[in-house]
Amino acid sequence: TALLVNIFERKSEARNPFFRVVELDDKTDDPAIWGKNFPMQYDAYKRTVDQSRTRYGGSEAIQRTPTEADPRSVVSQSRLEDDPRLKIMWAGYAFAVDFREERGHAYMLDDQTFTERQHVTKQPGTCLNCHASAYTIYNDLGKGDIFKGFEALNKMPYADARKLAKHPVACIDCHNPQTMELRVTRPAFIEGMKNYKESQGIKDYDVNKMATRQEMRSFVCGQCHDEYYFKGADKRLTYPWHKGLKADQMLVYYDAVGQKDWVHKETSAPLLKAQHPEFELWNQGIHSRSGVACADCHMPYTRVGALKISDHHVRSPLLNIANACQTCHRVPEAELKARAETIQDRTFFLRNIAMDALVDLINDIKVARKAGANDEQLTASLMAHRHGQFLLDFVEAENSTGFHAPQEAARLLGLAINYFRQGQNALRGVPGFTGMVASVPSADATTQTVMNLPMVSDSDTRKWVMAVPRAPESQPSPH
Amino acid sequence: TALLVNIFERKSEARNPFFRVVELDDKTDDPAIWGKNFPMQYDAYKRTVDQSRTRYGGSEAIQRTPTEADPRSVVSQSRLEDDPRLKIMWAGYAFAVDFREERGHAYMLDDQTFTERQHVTKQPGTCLNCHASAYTIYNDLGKGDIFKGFEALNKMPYADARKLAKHPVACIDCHNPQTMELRVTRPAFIEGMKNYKESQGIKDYDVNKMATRQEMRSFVCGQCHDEYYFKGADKRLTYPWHKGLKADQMLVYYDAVGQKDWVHKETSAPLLKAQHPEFELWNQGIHSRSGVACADCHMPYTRVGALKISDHHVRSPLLNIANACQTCHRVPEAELKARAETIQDRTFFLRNIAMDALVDLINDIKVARKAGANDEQLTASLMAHRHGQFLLDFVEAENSTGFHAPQEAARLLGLAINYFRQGQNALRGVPGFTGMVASVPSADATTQTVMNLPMVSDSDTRKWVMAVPRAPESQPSPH
Amino acid sequence: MVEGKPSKFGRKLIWVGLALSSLVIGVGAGVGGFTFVYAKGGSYMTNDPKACANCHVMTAQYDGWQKSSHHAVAVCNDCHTPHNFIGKWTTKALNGYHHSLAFTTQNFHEPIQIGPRNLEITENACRNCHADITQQIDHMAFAITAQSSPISCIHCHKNVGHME
Ligand code: HEC
Ligand code: HEC
Ligand code: HEC
Ligand code: HEC
Ligand code: HEC
Ligand code: HEC
Ligand code: HEC
Ligand code: HEC
Ligand code: HEC
Ligand code: HEC
Ligand code: HEC
Ligand code: HEC
Ligand code: HEC
Ligand code: HEC
Ligand SMILES: [Ca+2]
Ligand SMILES: [Ca+2]
Repeated sequence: TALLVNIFERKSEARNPFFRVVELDDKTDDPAIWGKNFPMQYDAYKRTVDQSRTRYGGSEAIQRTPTEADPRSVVSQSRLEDDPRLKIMWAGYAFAVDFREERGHAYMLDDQTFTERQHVTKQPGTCLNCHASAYTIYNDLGKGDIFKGFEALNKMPYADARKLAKHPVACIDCHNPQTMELRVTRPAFIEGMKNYKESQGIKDYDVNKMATRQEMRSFVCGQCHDEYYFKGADKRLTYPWHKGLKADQMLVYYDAVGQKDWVHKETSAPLLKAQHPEFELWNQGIHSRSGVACADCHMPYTRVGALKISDHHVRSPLLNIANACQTCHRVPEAELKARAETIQDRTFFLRNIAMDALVDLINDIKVARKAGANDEQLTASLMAHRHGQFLLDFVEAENSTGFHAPQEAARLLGLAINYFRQGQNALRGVPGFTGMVASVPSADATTQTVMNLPMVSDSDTRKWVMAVPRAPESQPSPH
Repeated sequence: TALLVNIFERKSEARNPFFRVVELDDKTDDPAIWGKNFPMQYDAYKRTVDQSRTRYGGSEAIQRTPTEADPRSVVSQSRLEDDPRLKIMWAGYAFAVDFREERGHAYMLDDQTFTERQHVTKQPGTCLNCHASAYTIYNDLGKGDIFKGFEALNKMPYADARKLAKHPVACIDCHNPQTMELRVTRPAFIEGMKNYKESQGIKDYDVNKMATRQEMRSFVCGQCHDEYYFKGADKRLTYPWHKGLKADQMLVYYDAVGQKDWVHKETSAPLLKAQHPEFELWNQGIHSRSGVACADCHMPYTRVGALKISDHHVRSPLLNIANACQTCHRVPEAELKARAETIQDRTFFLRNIAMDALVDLINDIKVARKAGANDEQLTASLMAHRHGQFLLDFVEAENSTGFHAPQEAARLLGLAINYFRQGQNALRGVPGFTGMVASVPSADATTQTVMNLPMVSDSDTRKWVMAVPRAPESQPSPH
Repeated sequence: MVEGKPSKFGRKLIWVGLALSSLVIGVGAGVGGFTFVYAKGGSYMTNDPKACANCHVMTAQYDGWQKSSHHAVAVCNDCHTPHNFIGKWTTKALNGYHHSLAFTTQNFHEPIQIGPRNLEITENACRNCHADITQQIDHMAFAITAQSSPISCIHCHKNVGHME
């Protein structure tokens, strides 16, 4: 009769989505309390502590000995160790000191607090917008006005702000506690979307009033998974979407406002760092265009008993292909994985070529400076460094390795390669500059590059997967 | 028994969906005769004379005054006039003299016979393999052995071979006259697939015996829509698939066998021309991977009276979106068109950047030669010219403007840009070479490039289309 | 498989099916039988689409069917059971047994995906209703050989039964 009970349970479950055990209000920041009403969502939410790797994503649990300064006993792998070229890329910026593969939401507060980047630069309170349950903090600081609270938080030193934060992103950051509807609680995203829509000719866009439910299933993620900068002395968190969401459109904006995030240690170019533009790249892809939301893949419906709930274990969809992809794509799991990885392999291939080009340019500018070149003589090369850097970093920092918009990612990398190599060419005009022989491709090397190409190996005409470019000692493994 | 009778009737009907008016055999090359049995297919087949343009494809009917040398009164637009950079790209090769947008199958024999390319080089009979109904010619020349016939035809001078040809591609080139089954009649494709499959570890692949029906719906097109070269003194038509179907794999093959199609007039680089690799690029795309065949899009089923037939009016699917795309993609026609054009716009954007890079390299090598550089000093640049040329031309010559495999097309262009710009850098080592100032991007020009980026304009978050890069006087319009 | 000509595999299945159906339908007591009845395994015996949707796991397909082009012209069984008496009831019994068991033990792949056997049945259902219009594309002329085997309707018309 075990079977019978089972079936009985199933039938009744379907009609009882939840018991309202506790009352939730706009001050309830503790997810454990929400979890009393929604135990299944809460259980899954807690599982964002899990760590496992995919070819390019997920994360790996690396043990470490906790110290007083950094009490974490587990971190994720260092991307700087994976690919030392990144240190050259970011020389002079905090990222060159510590940059790790990102992992589940459960870690966001700790990972921000204890990253060594905190020791290099004095970070502002702004950081907390995306690494903590910030909604109640805004409300408290702003006395009910989240925009006021936002401004206050931005201006605080990180250490002070940090004391106000209790949880990583929590239920209240995405949900209205009364209705459980999705809502946007982040002023920076509200402003960003307003600016972006204005560039499209739409005035006074209000994301919380005008977005559809399906849009909200991406917008709640877009609150944090975007490119940003800290504007002005008030360190206002700002999304650079005033000209559009494409990387090259952001570049136009950054040039127009004269933003620079740091000055490169070797070349002195005024540079821009791109960060996790998942929302923006996704926007350029066919999935977005077909109305497929972040939550469709990263929080797919999953059956718990007779209920279908949104899987609050937010993670790489490649760890959960059946639920994340097969609802829409009726093909075997292995094939879906191969499709995603083929896209990622191509992105990674071009990304590596662009990375080499960047390193060559940096070395060349160094040599030119040694030869006595001044900033004016280097202008063209430095601008090429700036522009290429942002475009390459945009794809590098974007965490899907091109999956969210495969052709667009490749377009940006192609453009970046052009900037870097043009930047090298621009040095010709510099008196005394001869360039390094090492960066000159010999016929052999050229052929070598070709010979190192991914080779297909499997048998079916239509089923080949591009292998990761062969990695000699000097090449990094995929992150 | 009513049911039973019904079933029987159905079955016999089914085997005779048409009236067999005439008997067809392996010598019936005239499509008009086949048309007596299959009037609907024949009517559509004849409509390949239609000409209309899409943004990047189709073709435009351009009137001209017939001459004795070239009696055509209508041709399609000249690609060389659309984009003068192509003349620099192909300098010294017949393509720099006459190259037009390709049009419907009805024109293939005439367009080949009367292209000015015929006056520049003495072409071999090999050309006819893909521009005429060649099956009966092979049979005649080879006395029943199409491979013998193939070898004989290849070796003939074009003018002699031309006399044997009566029709453009006809029913008999794709169909078995007894069963109407699809079949491959082109030895070059049979050999090409055998070589390719061997590189995948499959021995003795025989396309006519081993392909599924769905595969044949692409293979009949793959008979002609591929990259090829004329091998050896016998001018054997050969598909360079021995290392794989990707462009860079073909490059490895061409380097290994030391093939060169021509020597560039300005640089003296030993170059390769790529031609219409639709079959190869399609193979890298998601449609191919999902089992979608050429015929699915280019000969979609169409309803004629009470029957459904394959539309033998082979043409751009963008002129026929309802049948070509909408059975699989339930979205509005305008949206499907926009999706395809977004892909094409991105490809065209990168293609133009690569084209500029190529022109810069050619100019630089010219300057270096003037400065007295010899071949040895130029080796690296010349190899870069060779490799980049093939990759850029591969995408340029492929007729879907990247649609058949969007990310792969962008990957190849990114690689090509890297070769060209590296080729310029390699000239640094050349004594006396200073380079041209014109090709140096000033900070302004760099920003300018960014400012010239496609700007989004429409309003819906998820519905924007990338506009074609703004085209100043000096830039070509899309072909 | 060409219409009306059960494959070897198909014929074997008919026998297995008959055996199983007697097992399922015939059993009056025991958990297996009770489960079947309680879970409305009997739904399989009617033609009413709502009956299929008795199992909540079929809801998505039911909803999809309601939005589909065939909503007015075909019910579940028109597409998911063979268009002949024996085949129809064998299939019902096989699927009924299998689905009840799967549902009760909750042991099945999600999302639910049509298997090769049921796919073939569905393909044949298409051909059965649409023989008139599809004969040109289905049977290329005179001979029926390996290569002239039909290409899948569902390759192009995936959405006709269940709008996505
Ligand atoms: C169509 C499915 C799909 C959609 C929609 C989608 N993603 Fe992804 N996302 C993926 C895949 C696949 C990966 C690659 C995962 C991997 O490499 O393991 C990925 C990777 C990521 C990663 C890195 C995950 C990791 O494991 O390291 C983040 C973060 C991310 N996506 C956020 C978003 C956001 C935010 C949105 C919406 C703006 C979004 N995604 C939309 C499929 C999707
Ligand atoms: C606009 C939202 C946003 C802001 C502001 C933000 N972060 Fe993050 N941060 C993210 C997201 C999203 C991720 C995960 C994706 C990734 O790592 O690329 C992340 C990941 C991280 C990580 C883990 C991966 C790594 O880089 O080692 C650290 C550490 C981190 N952030 C520190 C900071 C610090 C310090 C600041 C302030 C200077 C900050 N963050 C500001 C959104 C933000
Ligand atoms: C990062 C954003 C985010 C956080 C944090 C979050 N949710 Fe959700 N939640 C979503 C999304 C997206 C949906 C799907 C909503 C929809 O389909 O409209 C959802 C749906 C739900 C639903 C509706 C039923 C379902 O599963 O689809 C409940 C209940 C829920 N969440 C509870 C919680 C609880 C409890 C927490 C905290 C433990 C939480 N959520 C944290 C994004 C979030
Ligand atoms: C409040 C800010 C915030 C919101 C809202 C948010 N994220 Fe994140 N997300 C982060 C940060 C920060 C990290 C990195 C945490 C770390 O590495 O410690 C992260 C990490 C991730 C990862 C990486 C997991 C891994 O294993 O690598 C994925 C996937 C992801 N987020 C998807 C989403 C999706 C989907 C949504 C919306 C449903 C969302 N995020 C909403 C800030 C946010
Ligand atoms: C909610 C539906 C939905 C989900 C979930 C979904 N997809 Fe898609 N996918 C689509 C649609 C729609 C398209 C566009 C093509 C079309 O119209 O069929 C598409 C296109 C694709 C393509 C071809 C486009 C390209 O970028 O090359 C790939 C590959 C793909 N999906 C893989 C995946 C993978 C892997 C997952 C899971 C991580 C996934 N999809 C999840 C609906 C979905
Ligand atoms: C999924 C649909 C699809 C498939 C499959 C497909 N194509 Fe295409 N093809 C297109 C589209 C769309 C274009 C762009 C047409 C345009 O720009 O007007 C195109 C363009 C072309 C062109 C240029 C047409 C013109 O109007 O100038 C040729 C030739 C071509 N394809 C041949 C092939 C061959 C050969 C195959 C198989 C090896 C194939 N295609 C497979 C959709 C497809
Ligand atoms: C392997 C098959 C093949 C061979 C061999 C071939 N062609 Fe073509 N040809 C094509 C296809 C396919 C097209 C249409 C696609 C295109 O134009 O890119 C075409 C188009 C053309 C066109 C019209 C467009 C243009 O380029 O102006 C001319 C003229 C032409 N070929 C001449 C020739 C000549 C001359 C030869 C011999 C030197 C030749 N072809 C050999 C397949 C072939
Ligand atoms: C370039 C190749 C090609 C040429 C030339 C060609 N066909 Fe076809 N034909 C096809 C393809 C592809 C199919 C679809 C076969 C399938 O589905 O297996 C087809 C199918 C057919 C069918 C089966 C019914 C249907 O419409 O699907 C008939 C009859 C037919 N063609 C007659 C003709 C006649 C008559 C001619 C000459 C006037 C001709 N074909 C020329 C490629 C061609
Ligand atoms: C015998 C060689 C041959 C075969 C077989 C062949 N083609 Fe072509 N195709 C050509 C040539 C040559 C042209 C260019 C004709 C011209 O420009 O005069 C062409 C042109 C085209 C065009 C361009 C039409 C336009 O308006 O620009 C399309 C589309 C096309 N072919 C698709 C196909 C498809 C699909 C198949 C298979 C069903 C196929 N071809 C089979 C040789 C062939
Ligand atoms: C026989 C079915 C079929 C036909 C016909 C077809 N497609 Fe597709 N299309 C697919 C499949 C399958 C995918 C892969 C994604 C998926 O699994 O949904 C896809 C993916 C796509 C994508 C996303 C992948 C990418 O390259 O960005 C676009 C865009 C697309 N199709 C447009 C078209 C257009 C335009 C046409 C007509 C010229 C067309 N398709 C014809 C089945 C088809
Ligand atoms: C007892 C609950 C229940 C009922 C009633 C039910 N189904 Fe199902 N059905 C299931 C389950 C559970 C599965 C998944 C089985 C698996 O994947 O192993 C399924 C799978 C299927 C499949 C695909 C799996 C395959 O084997 O190919 C089809 C088709 C299907 N059902 C059709 C129907 C039709 C038609 C009806 C009504 C005549 C119906 N179902 C009634 C529970 C049910
Ligand atoms: C007009 C034909 C048709 C009708 C009517 C129909 N189906 Fe289907 N069904 C299909 C096809 C075709 C598929 C396979 C879809 C695929 O491969 O994507 C399918 C698949 C399924 C599946 C497996 C899920 C999957 O996507 O593979 C289930 C379960 C199912 N149908 C149940 C039902 C139920 C229940 C009904 C009635 C409410 C019904 N079907 C009515 C044609 C039909
Ligand atoms: C019970 C009989 C029946 C079955 C089974 C059936 N159909 Fe139909 N179908 C119809 C009828 C009746 C129409 C209405 C249109 C008409 O007059 O032909 C129709 C219309 C269509 C249409 C045109 C409307 C549209 O959706 O575009 C297509 C395509 C189609 N069917 C394909 C299929 C396919 C594929 C299958 C199998 C998965 C199938 N049918 C199964 C009876 C059936
Ligand atoms: C390669 C793609 C493809 C395949 C395979 C295919 N069809 Fe179609 N079918 C189409 C297209 C495209 C149309 C639209 C024709 C039109 O409207 O002119 C269509 C139309 C139809 C129609 C509706 C005609 C009308 O206008 O009423 C029916 C019914 C149909 N198909 C049934 C089937 C059946 C049954 C099968 C399997 C034997 C099948 N199809 C296989 C592409 C396909
Ligand atoms: Ca990660
Ligand atoms: Ca054309």
